Amino acid sequence: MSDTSTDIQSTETGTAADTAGTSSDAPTDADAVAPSTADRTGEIELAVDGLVKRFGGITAVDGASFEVEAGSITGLIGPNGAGKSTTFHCITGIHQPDAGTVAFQGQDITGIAPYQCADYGLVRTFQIAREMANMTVLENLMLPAKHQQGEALWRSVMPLARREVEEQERELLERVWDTLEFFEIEHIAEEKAGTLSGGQRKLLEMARALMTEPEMLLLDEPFAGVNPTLEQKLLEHIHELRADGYTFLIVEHDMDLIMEHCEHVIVMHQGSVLAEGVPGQVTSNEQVIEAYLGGEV
Amino acid sequence: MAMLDVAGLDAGYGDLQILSDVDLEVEQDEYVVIVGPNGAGKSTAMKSVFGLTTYMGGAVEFNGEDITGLSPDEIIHKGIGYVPQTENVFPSLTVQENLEMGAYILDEVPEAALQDVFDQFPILRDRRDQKAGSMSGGQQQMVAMGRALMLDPDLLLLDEPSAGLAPDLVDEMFDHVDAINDAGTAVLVVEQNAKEALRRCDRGYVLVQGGNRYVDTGDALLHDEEVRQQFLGG
Amino acid sequence: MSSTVNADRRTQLESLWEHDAIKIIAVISAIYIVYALIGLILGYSLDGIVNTLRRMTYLIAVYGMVTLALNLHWGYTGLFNIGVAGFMAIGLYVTMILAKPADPGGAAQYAGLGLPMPIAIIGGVVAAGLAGLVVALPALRLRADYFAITTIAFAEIVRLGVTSDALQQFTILGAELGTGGGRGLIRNYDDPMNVIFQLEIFSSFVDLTNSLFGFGPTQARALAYSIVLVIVLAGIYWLIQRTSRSPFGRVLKAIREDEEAAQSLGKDTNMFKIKVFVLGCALMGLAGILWRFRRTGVTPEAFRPHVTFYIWIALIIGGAGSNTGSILGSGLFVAVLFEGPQYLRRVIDQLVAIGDAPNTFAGAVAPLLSANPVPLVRYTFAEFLTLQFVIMGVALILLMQRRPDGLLGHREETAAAIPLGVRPSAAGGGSGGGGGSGSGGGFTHGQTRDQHDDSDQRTDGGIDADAADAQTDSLQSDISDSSDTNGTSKTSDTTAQSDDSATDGETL
Amino acid sequence: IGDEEEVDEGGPDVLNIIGYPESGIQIFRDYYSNFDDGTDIIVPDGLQDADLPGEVGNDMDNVLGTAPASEGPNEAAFEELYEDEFDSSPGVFNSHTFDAVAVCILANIAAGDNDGEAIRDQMRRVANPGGDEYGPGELEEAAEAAADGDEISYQGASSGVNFDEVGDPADAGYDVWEFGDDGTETIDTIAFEGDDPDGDMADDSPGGTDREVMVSMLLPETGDLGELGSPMIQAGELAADQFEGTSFEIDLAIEDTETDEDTTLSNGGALIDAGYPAIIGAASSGNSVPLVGETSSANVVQCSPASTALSLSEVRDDGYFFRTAPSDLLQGQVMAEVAADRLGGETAGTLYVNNDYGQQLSEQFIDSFVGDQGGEELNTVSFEAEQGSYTGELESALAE
Amino acid sequence: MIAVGIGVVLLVGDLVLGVLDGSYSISRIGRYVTEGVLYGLIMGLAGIGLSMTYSILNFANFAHGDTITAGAFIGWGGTYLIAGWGAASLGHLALVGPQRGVGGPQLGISITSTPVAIFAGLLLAGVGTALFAVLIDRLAYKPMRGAGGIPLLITSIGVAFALRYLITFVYSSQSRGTTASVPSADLLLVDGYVSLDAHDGTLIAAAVVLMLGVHLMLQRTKLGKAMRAMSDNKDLALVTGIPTERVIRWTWMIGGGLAGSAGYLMVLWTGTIDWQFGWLLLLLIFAAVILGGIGSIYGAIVGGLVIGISMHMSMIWLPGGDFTTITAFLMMILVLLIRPSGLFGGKTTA
Ligand SMILES: Nc1ncnc2c1ncn2[C@@H]1O[C@H](COP(=O)(O)OP(=O)(O)OP(=O)(O)O)[C@@H](O)[C@H]1O
Ligand SMILES: Nc1ncnc2c1ncn2[C@@H]1O[C@H](COP(=O)(O)OP(=O)(O)OP(=O)(O)O)[C@@H](O)[C@H]1O
Ligand SMILES: CC(C)C[C@H](N)C(=O)O
Ligand SMILES: [Mg+2]
Ligand SMILES: [Mg+2]
Repeated sequence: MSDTSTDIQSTETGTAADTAGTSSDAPTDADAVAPSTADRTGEIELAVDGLVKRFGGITAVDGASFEVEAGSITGLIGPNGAGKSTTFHCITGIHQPDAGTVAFQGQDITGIAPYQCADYGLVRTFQIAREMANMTVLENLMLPAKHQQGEALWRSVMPLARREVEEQERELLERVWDTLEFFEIEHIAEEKAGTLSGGQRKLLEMARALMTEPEMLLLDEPFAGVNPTLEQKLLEHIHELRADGYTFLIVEHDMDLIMEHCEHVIVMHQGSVLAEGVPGQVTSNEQVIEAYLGGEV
Repeated sequence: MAMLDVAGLDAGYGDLQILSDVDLEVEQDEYVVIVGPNGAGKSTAMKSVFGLTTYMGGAVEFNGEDITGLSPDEIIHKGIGYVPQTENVFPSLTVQENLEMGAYILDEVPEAALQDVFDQFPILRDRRDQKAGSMSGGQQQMVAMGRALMLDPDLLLLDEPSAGLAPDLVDEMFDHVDAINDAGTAVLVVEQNAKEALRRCDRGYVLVQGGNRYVDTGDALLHDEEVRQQFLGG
Repeated sequence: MSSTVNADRRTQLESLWEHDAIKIIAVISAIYIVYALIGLILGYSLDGIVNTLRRMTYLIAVYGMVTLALNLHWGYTGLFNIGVAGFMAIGLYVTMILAKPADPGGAAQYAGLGLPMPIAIIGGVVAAGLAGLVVALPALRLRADYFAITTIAFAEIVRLGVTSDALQQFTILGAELGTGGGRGLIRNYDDPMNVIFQLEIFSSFVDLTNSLFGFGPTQARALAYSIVLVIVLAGIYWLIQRTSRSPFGRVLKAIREDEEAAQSLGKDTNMFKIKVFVLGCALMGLAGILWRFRRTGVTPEAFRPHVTFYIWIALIIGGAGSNTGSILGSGLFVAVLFEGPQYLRRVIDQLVAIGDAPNTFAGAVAPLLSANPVPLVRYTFAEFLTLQFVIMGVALILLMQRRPDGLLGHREETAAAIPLGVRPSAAGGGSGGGGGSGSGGGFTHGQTRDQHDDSDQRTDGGIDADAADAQTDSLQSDISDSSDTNGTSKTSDTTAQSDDSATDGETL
Repeated sequence: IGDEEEVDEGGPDVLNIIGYPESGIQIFRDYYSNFDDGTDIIVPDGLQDADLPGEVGNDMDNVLGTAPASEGPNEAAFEELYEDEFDSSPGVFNSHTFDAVAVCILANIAAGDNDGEAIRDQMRRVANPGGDEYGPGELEEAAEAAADGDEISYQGASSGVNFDEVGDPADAGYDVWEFGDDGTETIDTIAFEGDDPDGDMADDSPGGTDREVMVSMLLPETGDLGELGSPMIQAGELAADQFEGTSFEIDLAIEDTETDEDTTLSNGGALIDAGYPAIIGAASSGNSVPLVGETSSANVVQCSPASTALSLSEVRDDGYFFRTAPSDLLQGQVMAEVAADRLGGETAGTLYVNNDYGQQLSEQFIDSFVGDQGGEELNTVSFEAEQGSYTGELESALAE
Repeated sequence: MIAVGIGVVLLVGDLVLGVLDGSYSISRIGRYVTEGVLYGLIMGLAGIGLSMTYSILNFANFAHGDTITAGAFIGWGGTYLIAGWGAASLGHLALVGPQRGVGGPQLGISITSTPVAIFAGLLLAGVGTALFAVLIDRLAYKPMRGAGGIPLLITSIGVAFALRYLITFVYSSQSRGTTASVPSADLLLVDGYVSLDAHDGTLIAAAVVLMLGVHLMLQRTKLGKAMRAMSDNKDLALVTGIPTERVIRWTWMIGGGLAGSAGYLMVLWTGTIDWQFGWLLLLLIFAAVILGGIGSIYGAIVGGLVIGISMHMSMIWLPGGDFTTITAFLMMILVLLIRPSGLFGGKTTA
């Protein structure tokens, strides 16, 4: 059973998680160790090896290989069109890679369906926010939680089982409100997501990903269009979450941000990894400067 | 008399009012930046200039002429260009076709303008026959910019042009904007990359909750402690 | 009379109107009253009026069932199914084949399996569901509009298939069966309602209707059948209401909005789509059965595509996404668009004498040149049946232009098993707005964390009573905070930003 | 598209086309433009439409038709009435409609009440043998006799109008016709002695005078059968007019079926609700069948003047369904006989509209053509109404 | 997918063997193919308009079929008036002989005897329907510009109902013949003949000319690109300065004009007209357009031909009319299974 539901169990009434525990088989023994112990730091959370993805004549990802340490904040940078988003797509099952493997916590997850990927605890956000436009912000956030009993049709319909569903919903809702507050969007809780501003959508997108209680988050330019002050706050939270054992892989173009917040940086260029290392190293790398940073740094 | 003069503008979507009493001015050749928190109404303000929101009161004048109620193609004729924040390319058209669309109101595609755009964004020349929809996020942003430049407008509205661009391109983009501005086009830019934008601009607005809170020169805003804390991330 | 009292009354009425049950009852009663009046004008006797209302009820109930099922597909999941008639046909045909006696008995008959009615009905429903599965497996991969055309193509394949010679008579596992081809099937099994009518209570029902309306036993049966249909309708309403107001329904909605994103959030959307498609199709099958299996006979003609469009019109009138709307839409469709024009014609006919009409449109229009509109009026009246469909079409157009979300306005119900607007732990303490600096405790993992609010002590990061209390505390302090800061607009402490956005929602 | 020699060599001697005029025009056009090789064609009542040659643009002299005849003892009287009134000769099923209306009114008078059940029980008492005989021109007298409670025997325009046990006409006649200069011309008539008149009826008639008699017609004014329906309605009105001199006021309501099931049921329902104890209709068998359920459960007599499908003999009707048009059981035999004897065909192909009527009639024809006449059926092809072209269907039907 | 492949191979194999051993006559197959092509041309022609409105206005127009019918009536009214001037009342002629009687066969209307009336009618059908389509847009769709595809689709169902029954209101619901017979040519094909009459020829010529015309128009003008831009993103097109209303008007004019011409030609070819032939054709046109891939005019043309031919070829194995329509729909579903966005899907070629 995944750590996250263990968490619910210990903090809440327990009934919900008891039954919920049976419904998913994806997470493996490996995650029985809750990341909260934080000593998984150093282990390899995500390993990408020789990933290739072609679109017609264009090879978007061309043999990219890299590893992400558990409990780290890793940056993935590279020029526009380097293949970062496509790499995310391949890792999370949106696209089928043409070659290469992806392993998460030691498990081969190459080419699995996106929903399975999320079941494993590997969740991503989209570069262009994909909110459920005609659902309210609240509904958007109620959606992602795992092990929702009410997602089984019969439980939602049968009166007895329904009571448990409602109980679980109440607990979930509590969590949703916490999240809303965390992202400071509780004032738009009952708005349709489609009416949010560009930046608000980004926040919703990240909030929603967190609601799945993932172990690793792939964030595709999460701060593009987010106001700097809010960005700062979110970064603080990311650090807190990291301290709790989450792993982050972040695509970002803001070099200051990368320098300041990532302990490890991977640079992609033309579909493969050009360089990696600690931020300082990477930014002084000649090739990186030439391909990405421009003369500036 | 400012070239663009927005005075006491109220606007929104349907019944929902977003902007109340917004004042914006852009002088000939000026470089103006709007910053502000998410959801403050920055994009809405831009769209309002372009006639894309529900008009609720106030005035929008361009070169002394009231342009509220005009259709976008009429506004383009008057000399304003606009690059929206999201979904700003035609995905199933090629890059070149996207650019050509920018000059739709002309009878002929202005070859010189096209070459200028290609010169500014060389990658677009290489990818001229690729479907814009299959370009990366940053590449799409360039296509959108390029398209708005095709008509060589008097005033260019850019909604977060640097979002999603790689650092070198961010700088390049700012340089482009400078260049455009230097060449005699006034620009009005919404930016979250606020520090950089404020550094370069002539004047800045801080928009909060649908109304403008601060107006000043870019430098002044940059050095205003409150503004820094609240809107520029310290 | 002061206007405030009026206003009060109005708001009272409005709040009454908020209740779905009231809405349904009000609209259906209005329909009944209007039709009773029409009956009076036309000089119907009491049993005629009751019978008219009975037919209305029957039609509203059957349309309501299908519309609800369609709402599940389209309103909730965004599956654009325009093959409704096909699934209804499958349900009905299978049930009839299962129920028809094994001994054909007569030249024009085909044999069935002679199964008891309840089993036959279940068979029909299951078959419709299976058909849904067959369609769903390949078709759900397609983009929405292609999916739509595929469903209507499937419905036509079903209709033409049962019409064809090939299936007119066939043998499965030694049993001679048949769809009857173009002639359809004759009901030569017992009235399905016998299951109920054998009960003792029914004889008193017969007596009752006889003494009230002068009904004979068969009319009493028909009346009882309408009541049964209303009960089934209520059951389906309940079922779909439950389905949609649940986490299951939430996933459906998410699929409608952005399937790929829903997948990335860990939802096996295909499974959900298949389940819901099959469920909806099974219900359509059930509706198809109940609609026609008591009729003397059925022909494939009954399943031409326009039936599907009728259902769509009903759905649109009520507003997609709302179950209450589906039922109201069905009521209004039946009463106003489907039966209404005919009754209007009869009423006009009753009240004014309209002379002979010219034969052709030209004959009707030509006299207009000499300013004589009478022939045109007469022609128009003579062609009233034709105009009914024109009216239907125009009504639909106007509706889409003026009230695209249906007559009820946009009334999409929240997809959750509980109301969401109020935070459970804060219930009673007002709505959950404010409180800018709450913690993200929901996704923390067993660590004591320090947020902006130092009083927020959590030992286990989860939500327990203590934490909830703390939450309320911080909430209150924040509210007072923000009223402070609101006056002085240029504060620079860290909460100002959030206060701005918090009040944002109120001012806009 | 077509090839004369090939079809000549191997195709069927006789082509049987069963359908309605709406599709008939297209079928014959396609036939004459692509396959016209002089093959004899035989058609039933459904295609007896005087306009057909004009619309097809061919004089159609290779076509021979059959149709339930106006072969009643009083055919001539009816024809005269009709021509006086409308200046044209009656068309197919017009006499049957006249008879249906007349019988329903007489039964109503005999029943003494606008009550469906009572009327049902009087139907055979006014129609079947026993009592004085009255023809179409003598309806006033017949009404008086019925009002007196006498048993009478209406002798119709279409047949003797005697109902058998299931409410079908006990005997029937068929015309053999062809297209002529103006309209269709009957060239022969074949009479059948069917079953004996039979079935339950009341022992006496209450009768009575001076009241309103309610009767209604539910026939197609539009849709596939709109063409055939309109003259039928006229004939029905003519029948009601015959009672003008009596003490009865005839309330004749007319509704359209549009040749559509939904409309039939909803307009039929309205007639029932309005208290009409008898409905004359519908025309198309496919519409009549579901209507029976509505009428019989509301205790309303339904009498179809044109639905000929076999299935209507067996539908569950509690005795409320009658018809004045004969079941196609017989027409199939007549067609087979015409095809084999008159046209000398040894092989036949059949093209039929895939509905209640077409399907059953084609089966009867084939049974009889193969069984009774010893012919060979080469191809049996069904078609959907209202297609843009029938070339393919014709090709299949005419294949070797 | 493999099963499909095997099926195709089996059918083709059977066809070849059947032809070789003489159980399928080549001329019969030839006749089916010819018939299918004629039918397909009409569907393709009408399908172009459907495909265009589909991709530019983003909705499946269920009123397209009835636009076809309306166009046919408009055009044939013109033809009747010209060919039958004086032979009957103006009203009778303009309404294409609503109560039968004097009609095409009696007036001797055909491409050989009254070519002027035919061409004038075709022109009237095209132009009249183009304007008519714009009028409908004004009344029905324009007030809801910006609404999603589904509201528009549903509106179009309303338009379809209203239009179809207005047609019967004005022109009556009788079906009637419209042409006199015309000479035909027999083409020898191994074991028999395939014959084409003058109306078949007219249909082919007119359809090809019209298709070419549209192709050139969309290739040579920037209208074509603007249409694709609009089908991508209407809002963006607007702010880019594309006069979207004008593009929409052109879309309706071209689509409507082709629909009207297709309707006119269909009536010329079959020789009958009735109030719902367009509607009955509509689902097949949808099948053709989707099979070809929405947004592509070549897709519509090819789709039309594939559907037309396979419908008729199906009669080799499944005699009679029972399975032709089923075949058409199955073809569409099959293609979608293999290529989920249609044969030409993704390649916008307008
Ligand atoms: N569906 C597709 N079809 C064709 N080419 C594609 C597709 N998706 C991506 N590409 C191409 O693959 C390359 C990599 O794109 P990707 O979106 O992964 O870049 P990125 O690194 O995320 O860039 P950015 O920082 O600008 O978002 C680009 O050249 C892009 O044009
Ligand atoms: N189409 C719309 N309909 C209704 N409300 C809208 C719409 N677009 C934006 N809004 C609302 O208007 C407000 C301002 O939005 P706007 O997009 O102008 O913000 P912004 O300042 O550009 O923010 P960001 O920096 O996040 O892009 C937001 O609260 C948003 O929810
Ligand atoms: C009017 C007639 C052609 C009807 C036909 N005899 C039928 O039973 O359907
Ligand atoms: Mg990217
Ligand atoms: Mg914005």
